[in-house]
Amino acid sequence: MNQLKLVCQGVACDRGGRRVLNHVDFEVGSSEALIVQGPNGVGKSSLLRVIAGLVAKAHGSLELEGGMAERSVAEHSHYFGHLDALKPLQTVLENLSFWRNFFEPADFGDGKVRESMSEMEALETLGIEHTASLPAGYLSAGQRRRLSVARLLVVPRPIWLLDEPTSALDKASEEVLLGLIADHINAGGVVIAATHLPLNLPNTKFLNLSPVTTESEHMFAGEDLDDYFDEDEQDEG
Amino acid sequence: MNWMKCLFVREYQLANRVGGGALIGVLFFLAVVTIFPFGVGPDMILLSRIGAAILWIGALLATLLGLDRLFQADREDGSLELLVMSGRSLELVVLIKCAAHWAATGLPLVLATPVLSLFVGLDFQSIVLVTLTLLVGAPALTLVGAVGAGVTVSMRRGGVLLSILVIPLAIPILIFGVSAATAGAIDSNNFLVPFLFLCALTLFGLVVGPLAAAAALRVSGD
Amino acid sequence: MTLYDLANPTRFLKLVKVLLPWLIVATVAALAVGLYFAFFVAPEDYQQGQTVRIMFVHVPAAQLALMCYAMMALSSIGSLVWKHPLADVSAKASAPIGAAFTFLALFSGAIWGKPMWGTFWVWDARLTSFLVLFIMYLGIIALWKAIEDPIKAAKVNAIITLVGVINVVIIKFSVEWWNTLHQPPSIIRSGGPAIHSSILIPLGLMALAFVLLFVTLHLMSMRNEIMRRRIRAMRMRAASVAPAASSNTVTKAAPAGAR
Amino acid sequence: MDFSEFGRHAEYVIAAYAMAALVIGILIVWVRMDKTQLEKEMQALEASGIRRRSSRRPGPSVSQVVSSSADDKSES
Repeated sequence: MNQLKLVCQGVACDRGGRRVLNHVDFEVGSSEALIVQGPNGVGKSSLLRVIAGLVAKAHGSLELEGGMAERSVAEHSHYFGHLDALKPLQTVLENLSFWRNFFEPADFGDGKVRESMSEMEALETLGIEHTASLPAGYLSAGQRRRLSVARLLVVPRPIWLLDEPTSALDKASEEVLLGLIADHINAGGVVIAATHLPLNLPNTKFLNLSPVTTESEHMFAGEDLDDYFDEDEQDEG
Repeated sequence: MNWMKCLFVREYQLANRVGGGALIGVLFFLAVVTIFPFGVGPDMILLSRIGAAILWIGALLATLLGLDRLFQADREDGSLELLVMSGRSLELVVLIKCAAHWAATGLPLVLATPVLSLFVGLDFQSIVLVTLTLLVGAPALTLVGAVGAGVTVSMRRGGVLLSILVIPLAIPILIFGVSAATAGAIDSNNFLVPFLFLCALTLFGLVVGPLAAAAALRVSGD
Repeated sequence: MTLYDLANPTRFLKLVKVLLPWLIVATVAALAVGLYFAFFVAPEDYQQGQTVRIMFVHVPAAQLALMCYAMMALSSIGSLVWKHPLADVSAKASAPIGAAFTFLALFSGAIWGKPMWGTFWVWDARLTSFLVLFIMYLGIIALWKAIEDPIKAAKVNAIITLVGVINVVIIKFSVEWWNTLHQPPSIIRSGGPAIHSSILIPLGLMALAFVLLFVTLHLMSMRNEIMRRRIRAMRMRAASVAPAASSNTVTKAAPAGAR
Repeated sequence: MDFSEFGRHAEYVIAAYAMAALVIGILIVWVRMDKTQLEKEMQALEASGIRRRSSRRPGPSVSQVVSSSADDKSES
């Protein structure tokens, strides 16, 4: 079986006119998990969003070896962020089947798309099958979260990008989720998770991010410009 | 089910379920058309002369009304992120969303036009022409509106700015739409030229609208 | 790579510093000579009388209004294709200047129209196109102000500016078509009398003066914009440096960067 | 120059040139004031100890390390 390998080299990214990531390098392959750690505001979420193709990188390269050639990294990935992407006026089942039908599945590097769960199987796995015909607006925060997880189960994609995956989940649901993530890893998937809390996952690597001191060149804050502004001062002062 | 059909159905359902759906746009259209006679006086001859323009401006304003939510709702609940990384062409996604939006809000306006035409004293031929030009031109309004909606997607109160940005883009559509409707009523030879220009603008909007809106949505990713 | 080197911000600022005094002198000189020609050398028009002198403001202002938009559009291409920050800055700096000259073109056009056509405003193709252009400028300025993140604002503005380029062409065409439909073209079809060299020389001088004025203002404004971004970067550093130390103790994560 | 010889419509010519002077004047003043204001802000920031020379600060520029491997889940 072919192996997937996500290689990230020298990635930098700007958000809000500020450099939040610089020189990020890592490799993570099939059946591996990468846990992204670091203090608040260090760019954990930004890194996941760069991989998901939602935020443009300023420098560096991000490549998936062994993936489908014509597809980007983002198109191999599931992104599980803070927002649940649910429409409160549609039923739980409508919400889930929309994403199941809409998302393009991706193979795990072996050239064939895997079978995925049906909507009801996924809801059962997560213990919310009784809500299937209710509008999603009636769900509690934890249930919404679980419905959001169900999306990852109904469309096969090898890379899971998880941003604080256990937030708003109780102990039992967290166990279920961790079990699902572990299953995904064991099935040859790739997991990249940003988290504060320790996650008990097999085959784990850690990536520690630290605050960036370089400025975005878009903000004209570089060293060479200092010379200009200093000269300016000497002339005028 | 085909993903395009799936997206269309969902967008259409949501547009109809949220905030009164089609009805609210038609009501606004009715309100705009109603205030014109109060402004210019109940002179049926004058009204029938400017009737086509009133209906077109009413339709333009009613189209602009709901456009700010076109992508904003998706951005707020996180759906937009998933649409971007779904592996589907974002341009096509935008086009389908526009189509659904048009079907849910633009089409009812077109259907209401013959009825509202009676209030401004249009004769039968004019009613047909106005309805026909709106049927062809309203999609173009939605498509240029989508560019404005994409550009203002990250703004909390982007509705007014959207209108300011979109109205200049809508001027050519209005010119050819109203010209075709009014000129055609007098002399059918004058109808074809502006009408074909209107068709051209709609086709042009079909290309430029999704391209520009999708580019704006990609930029607004963070 | 070479393009990036050429548009290096430091080099740009140094160049601005060298050029600005010369530009100011040249602008003032061209303006002075232009005004002298406009008032004392150019003859009265036998039809329009003194009002022909309004042309020496109106035409250069109108020309500049379009030039500014062209500048913005080119910068927008630079923003989107090469993602160069100087292109962003150039586009942003052009917008208010363009709006000001468009306003000037509209105002002088209206003032010119009163004695010529007996009314301040006619829905003439040219005036109408400029009114739409003015609204577009104001919309773009509002869009710059509405988005806080300067990099995102630049991209979004670049998109709407480029869509606007297409729109300006369509509007020009459609408004002309619309105009011939509603009014007999003979009234205002021609832009005035056949241009004689005694008018062409002051017109050329004034046009040159306005272009120099635009370049000067644009460079000054770009320099301001660079400084504004720099201040923003410094503020962000001020906000991020202090609390970073304390947040480390709160989280349970391993010390960052430790090996 | 002598405005009395300007003939009819002199007020229009004067209005057009006056507005031109006003608009250009406002532009120039706005650009200059903007510059002064920005310089003031920059000086205030410097006075409050915000350093310009970001990249001359000592410190690692590489921001992360891949630490532990397969079985070792404890932090490095």
